[in-house]
Amino acid sequence: MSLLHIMILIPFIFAIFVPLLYKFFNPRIHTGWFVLIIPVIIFIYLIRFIPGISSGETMYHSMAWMPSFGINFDAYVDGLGLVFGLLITGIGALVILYSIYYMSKEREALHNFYVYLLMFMGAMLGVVFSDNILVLYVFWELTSISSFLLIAYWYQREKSRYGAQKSMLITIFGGLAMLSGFIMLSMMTDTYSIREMFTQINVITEHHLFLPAMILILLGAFTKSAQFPFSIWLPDAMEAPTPISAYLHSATMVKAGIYLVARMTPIFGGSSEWFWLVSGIGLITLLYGSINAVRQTDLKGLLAYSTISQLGLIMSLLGIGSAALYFGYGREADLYVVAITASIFHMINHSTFKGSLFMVVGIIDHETGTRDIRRLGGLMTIMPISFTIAVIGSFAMAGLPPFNGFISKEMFFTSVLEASKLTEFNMETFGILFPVIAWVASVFTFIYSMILVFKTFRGKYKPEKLEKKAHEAPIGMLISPIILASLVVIIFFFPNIIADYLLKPAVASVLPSLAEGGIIDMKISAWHGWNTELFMTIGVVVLGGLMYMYLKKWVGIYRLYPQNMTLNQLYNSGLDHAQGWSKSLTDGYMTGYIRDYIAYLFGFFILFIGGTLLVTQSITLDFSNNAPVNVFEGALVLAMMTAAVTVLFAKTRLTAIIALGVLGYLVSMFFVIFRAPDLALTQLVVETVTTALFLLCFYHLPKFKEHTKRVPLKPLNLVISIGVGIIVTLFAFSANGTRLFDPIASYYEDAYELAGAKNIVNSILVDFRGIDTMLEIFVLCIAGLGVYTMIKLGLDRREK
Amino acid sequence: METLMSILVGVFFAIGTYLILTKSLLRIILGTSIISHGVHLLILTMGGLKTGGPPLLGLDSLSFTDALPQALILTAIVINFATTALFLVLSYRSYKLLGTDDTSQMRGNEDE
Amino acid sequence: MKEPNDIILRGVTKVAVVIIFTFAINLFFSGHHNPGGGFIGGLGFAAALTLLFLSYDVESVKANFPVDFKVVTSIGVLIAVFTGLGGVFFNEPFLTQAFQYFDLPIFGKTELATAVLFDIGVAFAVIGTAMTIILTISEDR
Amino acid sequence: MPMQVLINLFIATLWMFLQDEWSVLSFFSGYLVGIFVLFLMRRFFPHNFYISTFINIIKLFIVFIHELFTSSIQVVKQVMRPKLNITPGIFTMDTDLEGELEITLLALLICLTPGSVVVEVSTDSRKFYIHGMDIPTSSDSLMKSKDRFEKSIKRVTRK
Amino acid sequence: MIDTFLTIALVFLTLSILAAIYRLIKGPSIPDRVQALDNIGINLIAGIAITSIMLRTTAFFEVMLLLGILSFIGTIAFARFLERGVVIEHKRHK
Amino acid sequence: MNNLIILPIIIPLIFGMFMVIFRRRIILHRALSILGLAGTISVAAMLITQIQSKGIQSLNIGGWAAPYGVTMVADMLAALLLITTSVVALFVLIYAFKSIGRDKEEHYFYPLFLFLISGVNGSFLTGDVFNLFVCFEVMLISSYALISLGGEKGQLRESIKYVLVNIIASFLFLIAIAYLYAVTGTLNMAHLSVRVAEVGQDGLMTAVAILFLLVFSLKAGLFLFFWLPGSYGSPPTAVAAIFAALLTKVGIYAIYRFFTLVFYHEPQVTHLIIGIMSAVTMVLGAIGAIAYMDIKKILTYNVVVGVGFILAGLASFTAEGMTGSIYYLIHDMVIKALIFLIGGVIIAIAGTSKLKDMSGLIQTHPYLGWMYFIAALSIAGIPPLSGFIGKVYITQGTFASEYYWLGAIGLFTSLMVLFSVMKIFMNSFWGETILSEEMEKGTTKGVMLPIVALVMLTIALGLGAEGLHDYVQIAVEGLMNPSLYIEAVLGGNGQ
Amino acid sequence: MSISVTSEIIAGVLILIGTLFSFLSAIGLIRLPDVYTRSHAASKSSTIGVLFTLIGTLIFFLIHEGVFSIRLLLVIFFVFLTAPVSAHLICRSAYRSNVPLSDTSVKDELKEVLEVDK
Ligand code: NA
Ligand code: NA
Repeated sequence: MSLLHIMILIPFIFAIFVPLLYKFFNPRIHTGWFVLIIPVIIFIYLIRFIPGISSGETMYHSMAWMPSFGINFDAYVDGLGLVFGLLITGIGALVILYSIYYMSKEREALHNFYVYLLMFMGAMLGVVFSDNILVLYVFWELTSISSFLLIAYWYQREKSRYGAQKSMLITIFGGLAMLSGFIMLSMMTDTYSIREMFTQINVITEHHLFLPAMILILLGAFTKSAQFPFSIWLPDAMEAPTPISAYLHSATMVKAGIYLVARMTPIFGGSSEWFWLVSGIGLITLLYGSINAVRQTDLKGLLAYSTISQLGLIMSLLGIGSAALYFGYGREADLYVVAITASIFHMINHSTFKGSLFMVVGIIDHETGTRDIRRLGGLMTIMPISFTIAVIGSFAMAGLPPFNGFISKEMFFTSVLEASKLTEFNMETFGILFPVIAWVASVFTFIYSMILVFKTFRGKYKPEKLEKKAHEAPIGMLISPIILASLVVIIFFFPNIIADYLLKPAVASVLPSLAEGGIIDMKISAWHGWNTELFMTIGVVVLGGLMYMYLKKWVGIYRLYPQNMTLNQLYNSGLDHAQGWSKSLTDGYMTGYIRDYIAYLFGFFILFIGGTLLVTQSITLDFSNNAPVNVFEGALVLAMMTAAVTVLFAKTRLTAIIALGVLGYLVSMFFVIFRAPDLALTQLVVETVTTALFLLCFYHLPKFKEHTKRVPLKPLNLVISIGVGIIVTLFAFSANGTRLFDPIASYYEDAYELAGAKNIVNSILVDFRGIDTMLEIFVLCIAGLGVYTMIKLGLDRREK
Repeated sequence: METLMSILVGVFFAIGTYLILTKSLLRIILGTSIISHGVHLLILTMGGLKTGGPPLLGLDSLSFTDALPQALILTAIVINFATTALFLVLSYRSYKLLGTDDTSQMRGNEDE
Repeated sequence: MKEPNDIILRGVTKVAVVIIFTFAINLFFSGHHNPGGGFIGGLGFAAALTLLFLSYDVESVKANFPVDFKVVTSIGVLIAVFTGLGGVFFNEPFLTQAFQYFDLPIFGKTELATAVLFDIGVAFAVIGTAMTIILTISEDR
Repeated sequence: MPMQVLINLFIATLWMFLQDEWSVLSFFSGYLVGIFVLFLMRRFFPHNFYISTFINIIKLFIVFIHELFTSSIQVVKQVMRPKLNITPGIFTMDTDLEGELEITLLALLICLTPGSVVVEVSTDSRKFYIHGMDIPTSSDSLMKSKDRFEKSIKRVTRK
Repeated sequence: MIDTFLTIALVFLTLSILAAIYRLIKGPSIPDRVQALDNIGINLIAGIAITSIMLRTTAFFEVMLLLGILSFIGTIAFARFLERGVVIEHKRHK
Repeated sequence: MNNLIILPIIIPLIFGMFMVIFRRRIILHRALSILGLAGTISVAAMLITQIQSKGIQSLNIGGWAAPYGVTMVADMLAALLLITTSVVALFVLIYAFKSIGRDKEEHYFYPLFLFLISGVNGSFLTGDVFNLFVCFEVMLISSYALISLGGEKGQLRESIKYVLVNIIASFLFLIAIAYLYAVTGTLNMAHLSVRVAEVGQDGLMTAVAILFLLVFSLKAGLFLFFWLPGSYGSPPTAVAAIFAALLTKVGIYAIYRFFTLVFYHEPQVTHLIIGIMSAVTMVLGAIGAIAYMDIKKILTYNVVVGVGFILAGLASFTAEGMTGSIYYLIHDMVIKALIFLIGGVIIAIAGTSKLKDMSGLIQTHPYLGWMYFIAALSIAGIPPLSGFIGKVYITQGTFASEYYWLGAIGLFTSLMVLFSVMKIFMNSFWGETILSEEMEKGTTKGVMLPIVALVMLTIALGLGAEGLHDYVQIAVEGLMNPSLYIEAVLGGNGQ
Repeated sequence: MSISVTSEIIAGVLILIGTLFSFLSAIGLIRLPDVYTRSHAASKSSTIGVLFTLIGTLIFFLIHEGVFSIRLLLVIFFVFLTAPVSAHLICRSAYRSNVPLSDTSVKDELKEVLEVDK
C-alpha cells in the first residue's frame, strides 16, 4: 500500500471516526473543522505531483485486492486523473469550509452529513485514480450511493426521497451498463487494467463487441453526467443541502462521466460512432439544458439545468476532440486537440464559476429563506459581496470577458466550427448543426446567467415575501465563493499556468498517441483577434441581451410545451405504471389459489416433458420384452382402475376412503404378484394405518359439501390431468423399451455372503443402503414431531 | 405386463391429478394418495417385472427379481406415509382455523 | 343403551392383539432372512396398539403403556445412528454392519448382526412415530 | 390352571435332565410324561385337570366349525334361489352367560349360526339383539342351538 | 394339473372381487362399502394363497396373515367411525 | 474413506434427538443447537482443507463400494455450501433465541431447526440419486413442521400450498428416478455420469434430464417459483430467514450437480433451457419485487430473483459463470438470511409489514437502519459488498457464452432489486417518524448481534473475496471436470 | 398316483370349493336386499371360502413342498376369530348410523330399545 492508496482511502477511514468526533465535540466544535483537514492534506499531496506529471511522468502503485481475479487496487496518476483529483480535493476543501458555516451544528445531523461527504470524496478519488476498471466501477457505484444519501440528507422530506431515488435509479442503471461494457472490454483484452487495454486497441477495435461495449460505457458516462435524456435526475438532486449541490452535482460527481469519456477516448475515439454519440448527445444536452434553465424559478433549479447544459458542452467537446484519433498525426489532429483542451479547460472553469454560484445561491437561501426568483430582488445593496461573486460567476458562465468562461467558450466555438468543416463521419451533411446549436445554446446560457444575477440582486427588494430579514452572509461563508470567484478572474488572465501544468498532461492522457508524437503544443490566450468566434460571442450578447429584456413577452412559450410530455413526467408515470403494471401482472398469475399453482406445475410438466419427448422423437413403443398377463391380473388392473375412479366420483368422503383402501389392498396384491413380499407387507400396514389416520382426522374435517358432493367437471382440469397421465405412460413405454444397461441389482444377490442376510430387500434396507433407512426413520420421527407440534401448540394456546 | 402397468400408472396419475386440481382439501389428499400408488408401481415397473423369484435367498430360486426397486419403494412408501400424516393434520388444522376446506377460499391476497 | 356395548370386540381384541404382537415380533426377527424387518415389525406392532386404542380408549391404553412415544422414536433413531457410528470407532465407514456366527448354548449356531440392532432402532422409531401421530390426533379437540 | 401348566413344564424340563438329552423331542416326551403325572394327581388340585379344559376347547371349536358349515351352506342356498324369499328382522335373545369371554364366545357362535348376526349386546350383557336372515327359521334354529352353545362354553370357562 | 384348478379358482376369485367392487361403487350405505372392503381383503387372502402355490413360494404367507389382521382393524376403525364419528376415544364415559 | 463426511448430517440429528428426549430443558436446547452447528462448521472447515490438499473426499457408507452402496461425496462446492449453511444457520439460531418465543421453543423448534440443517447438509453431500431424494425429504418434512410452527391463520394457509407443491415435486422426483433407473440401471451419480457418457445423452436421456430439472426447479424456485412468495412470507422470522437462505439453495445445488456431472452433454439444449428459465425467473421475480408495498412480499420475490441469477451462471456453462455462481450462491445465503432477519425486526417493531403504515424508523433505530442499508446494497450486488464478484463473473460467463440477453437481464433485474429494497429503506426508515419508542410493537433487543455479524460477513465476503478464490477455483474445476468426481467415487475402475 | 399328485388334486379341489364359496357369497353380496342380510353372506360364506382355500394351500405345501406353515394355521384361526366380529360391528354401525332394514323385514326389536334411550 502506497501513500497514494492511503490518500485515496483516508476519507473512508476518517469517516469511521466522524461519528465519534461528532459525539465528543459537537456542539462545541463544528465537525466540519475536523473533516476539512482531509481534503486539504490530499490536495497538498496532489499538488506535489504537478511538476512531475507536467513533464510527462505518471505514477503507478499497485495494491493487491483480489490478485487471483486480476482485480487489484492499481492507483494510477496521470494528467487527467490529477486534474480531477485536484478539483475533487480543492473544491472539496472549499465546500467543507463553506459547509461549516452553512450547516448548523445545533440542528443538523452533521455526523451523517460528513460521513457521506467523506465517503463520496474517497469514492471520487478512487474513480479518477483507478487503473483497474472493476475497481473504478466499485468507486463509481460508491459515488452514486453517497450521492443518494446526500440528496436524501433531509430524509423526512418527500421531495428529498424522491430526488434521491431518482438519481439512484438512473446513475446505478448507468453504472450497470458501464459494468457490462467493462466486462466486454475485459473479455476482449483479458485484462482489467486500462493501461494494458491501451496496448491492445487494435484487438478492441476489431472485436464484434466494440460497439456494444462503447454504447454501454457511454450509458454509464451519460447517466452520471446527466446527459440528455438522463439529465432528469439532476434538478431533483437539488434537494440536497447546497454545499452538496455545489460539490457533487456541479463540480465533481457529474464530471465523473466526463472523466470516463475522456479516459476511454484512447480506446473508442476515432470511430464515427463515438464521435457522433459523444458530441451529438453533448450538443443536445447543451441545448436542452440551456433552454430549460431559462424558465426555472428556483435558483438551484436554474443552476441545475445550467449544469446539465454545461456538461453537455464539455461532453460535445470530448466528442469532437476524439476525431483527433481518427486522423492520427497531422495538422487535423492538432486542431482537434483544441477541442479536448477546451473540454478539460472548460470543466475546470465550470467548477470554479458554478461552485461559486451555488455557494452564493446557498447564501441567498440561507439569509433570505427562499430561492424563488419571483420572491427575490434588490439584494445588491444588502449583500454586496455576494452580488459581486454572483456577477463574476454568471458572466463567466455566460462566456463574457474578463472571466475564464470566455476563453473556454471561445475555444468551444473554435472546435464546433472546425468540426463543421469535417468531411468524415457524415459531417458533410450535418456538420453545420454543430456551430448553430452551440450558438443558440450560448444565447440561452447568456439569458439565464443574466436572470440569475439581475432578477436576484436588482429590481425591487421584497422583504414581505421573505421569511427572514436579509443581510450579508458571515465572512466564513463567503471565503469559499470568494476564492472561487478569484480563480475565475485569475484564470482568465493567466490561462497558461493551467494550460502548462494541468491541461497539457491531461490532454496527453486523453490522446496518448498524439502525445507520444509530441504534437500537443498549446498556448491559450484570451485574445485571438476579430475572428468568427468573437463575432459569435458578440451575437450572443446582443441577441441574449434583447431576449432578456423582453423575457416576459416570450417566456410564455414554455407553457405551450405539454407538461405530460416532459422527461420527468415520463419518468414518474413510467415508474408508477411499472409498479402498477407489475402488481397487476404478478397478482394476475400469483393468485394464491393452489389449484392454479398445481395447474402451472403440471402444465409445465406436460409442455416440457411432452415437448422434449416429442422434439427428440424418443417415444418408442416396444412391447417385446413384456411379461405376460393373466386373467386374474387383468381383472385386478380393471378393479384398481375402478377403485380409483370410485375415489374420484365418490359423493361421500367415507366412500372415497374405502375405495382408497380397496385400491391399497389391490396394490399390495400386485406387490405379491410382482414377487415383492416385503413391499406387500409394508403397503398393507401403511395403507391401514393411513386409513385409520384419515378416519381420525375426519372427526375434524368437514363432509363433502352439498354442492361439491359430485366432483365438478372442469374441461381444463380434465385436459391437464389426462395430459399428465398420457405423458407418464408414454415416458414409461419409452423408458421400458430403452433399457441401455444391466441394472446393478445382481450384486445384491450375493447378499448372504456379503451381508449375512437372505432377505435381499432387507439387506439393502439395513445394510447396502442403510443410510436411506436411517434417514427415512429420521423423516418419520420428524413427521411425528411435526404432527405433535402442529396440534399441541395450538391446543396449549387455546387452553390458555 | 409392463405396458398394462404403464397404462395403469398413467390412469392413476390422471385421476390423482384431477383430484388435486379440485377445491376440496380432502379430495386433494386423496389425489396425492392415488398418485403415490402410481409412483410406487411405476418404480416397480421400471425395475422390470416378473423375472425370477422373490428376492429371498432362502427360497432357492434360480434368479431373483430386482430387489433394489423394491427397497426404494419401501422407503418411498414410508416417507409418503409420513408426509401424508403431516399433510392430513395440516389440512384439518387449517380447516378448523380458517373455517373452510375450500382451497379457492385460501388465497390470502392482500388484506388480512 | 346409548353407548354400544363393546364386550365382543374387546374379547376378540385381546386374543388378536396377543397374536399380532407375537407376529410382529416374529416379523421383526425373521426380517433378515424372510419377509419382514424393522419397518414391518414396527408397523405391525403399531397396528396392534392401534387395535387396542380402537377397542378401548386412549387413557386406558396409555395407562398400560406409560411411555412418551416421541422419546421412543428418538431413541430408535439414536440406536440406528449409534449402530452406524459403531463402525466408525473401528475405523470402518459409517454404518458398516458386522455379522458373525456364534455357537450359543440352546440356540445353536446363531448369527449375531449389528444390522439387527439397527433394525431395532428402525422398529422403535416406527412404533414411536405411528403412536405419536395417532395419539396426538385423537387427543385433539 | 396356570399352576398346572407350570408344573407340567417343570416336569418336562426335569425329564430332559433325567434323559440328559437337550432336544425338542425329549422336551416333548417329558411334557407327555408330565401330562400323565398330572392326570394321576388331578384330584389333588383345586381346579379341573387342564387337559380336560383343552379337550373342551376342541369340542367347542368343532361346534364352531359345524355351525360355520351349516350356516354357509344355508346362505348359499338362499342366495342361489332364483327368487329371493326371505323375511329378515331383528329379534332379542336372552342369555345367562357372564363375563367377557363367555359373552364373546357366544356371540361368535351366534354369528356363525345359520342366518343370524349379533347386532347389539345390551349394556348389562344379558340380551342379544340379533339380525335374522329369515325370522321364523333363524330364530327357531338359534333357540334350539342356544342351550347347546351355552353348555359348551361353560364347560370351557367354568370348572 | 393343479394349475388348471388354480386358474379356475382364480376366475371365481376374480368374479368375487369384482362383485365386491360392484358393491363398493353401488353402496348404497357406507357399511355396505366397508363390508365390500372387508370382503375384498378376505378374497385377497385366498388370492395370495393361490398365487403362492402358482409361484411355489412360501414368501407370501406373512402377507396373508397381515392382510387378515389389517382388514379386521380397518373394518373396526370404519365401524367405530360410523357409530360415533370418532375412531379412538379419548376417555370412555362410564 | 473419510468418515468426516457423515458428521454434518448426523451431528444435528443426534443433538436434535437428545433435545427431543429432554424436552423441557430449553437452555440445554439452545446450548446443544449452538454446539451442533459449531460442530458442523468445524467439520466443514476440516473437509475444506482436506479437499484442498487431497482432492474430492468420498465415503462409501457401510463400506459398500460404489455404485452398490450409497456414497457420500464432499467436493469443494458441497463443502463450501456446507460451511456457509452452518454459519448462516448459527446466526439465525441466535436470532431465534430472542425472537421465537417460549411456546415454540418447547414445541421442538430447535430440534426441527437442526433437522432441517441435517437434511440440507445431506443433500449437499450425497452422491446417490435416491439418497438425495431421502435427504430432500428430511429437509422438506422439517420445513413442513417449521413453516406451520405457530399455527397462525396465514401460516397454515400458505403451508398447505407449500406442502402440496412439494409433495407433488417429490412424486415427480421419484418417477424421474424410476425412468432413470430403467434407462441406466444405476443410482450412483458418478456411475450415472459414466453410463450416460458411454451412450451419449440421447433424446430420452434428455427428457429424463428435463424431468430432473423440473423437480429441482421446483425446489430451487427456478421458474416454478409460484409457491415461494407465499410460503416464505408466512412463518416466524427466524424460520423464514433460514428458508430464504437455504432451501432454494439445495435445489440449485442439485441442478448444478446434475447438469455438470451427469447431463452435461447437450448444453445447447439443457443449459439453454436453464438459461431461459433463469431469465424468466429473474424478470418475474424482479417484477414481483417492485410490485408491492409490503416488506414480506418484496423480500420473498427477491429470493426468486437470486435463484434466477445464480443459475444464469450455470446456463453459461463456462468457468467464469460457475465461479460467479459459487460466489453468488454463498453471498445469497448470507444476504437472504440477513435481509429476512432485518425485515422481521422491522415488521416486529412496526407491527405491520405494509410500508405505507410505517415511517421514519431510522430516528429511533439508526443502527438497524444502516444495517438494512448495507444489506440492501449487498443484495443488489453493489460493490464492494459480497454480491459483487459473483455478479461480475456470472455476467462475464453469460457474455462469454454469448448469452448477452441473459447477462443483461441479470444486471437489469439487479437494478430492480435495488429499487425494491431501497423502497423498503426509504419508506420505513426515512420519512417523518410516526412511531415513538413506546408505541413500538417489537424490539431490537437481543437480535442485533446476529444481524451485525451477518452484515460484517457480507462486507468481509466482499472485500475478502480473494480469500475464497482458491476454494472456489477448486470447486469450479470439479464442476467443469466430471472425471475428478468420478475418480473420487468409483476409483480407477469407473467403467 | 403319486402322493404329490394326490396332494395336488386334494389341494386343488379344496381350493376350488373355497373359491366357489367365495364366489357364491359374492353373489349374495350383490343380490341380498340390505346391508344386514348381506353381512350374513359376507361373514359366513366367504369365511368358509377362505378356510377351504387355505387348507388346500396348507396341504399342498405340506405334501408337495414339505413345508408345514404355522402361519397358514394362524391365518385360518384369525379369520375364523375375526370374521364374526367384523360382521357384528358392521351391522351395529349400520344400525346406529340409521341404515334402514330392507322392506321385506318383518321385525325390529332393537328399535324401541334404542329409541327409549334417546
Ligand atoms: Na413424499
Ligand atoms: Na412509509
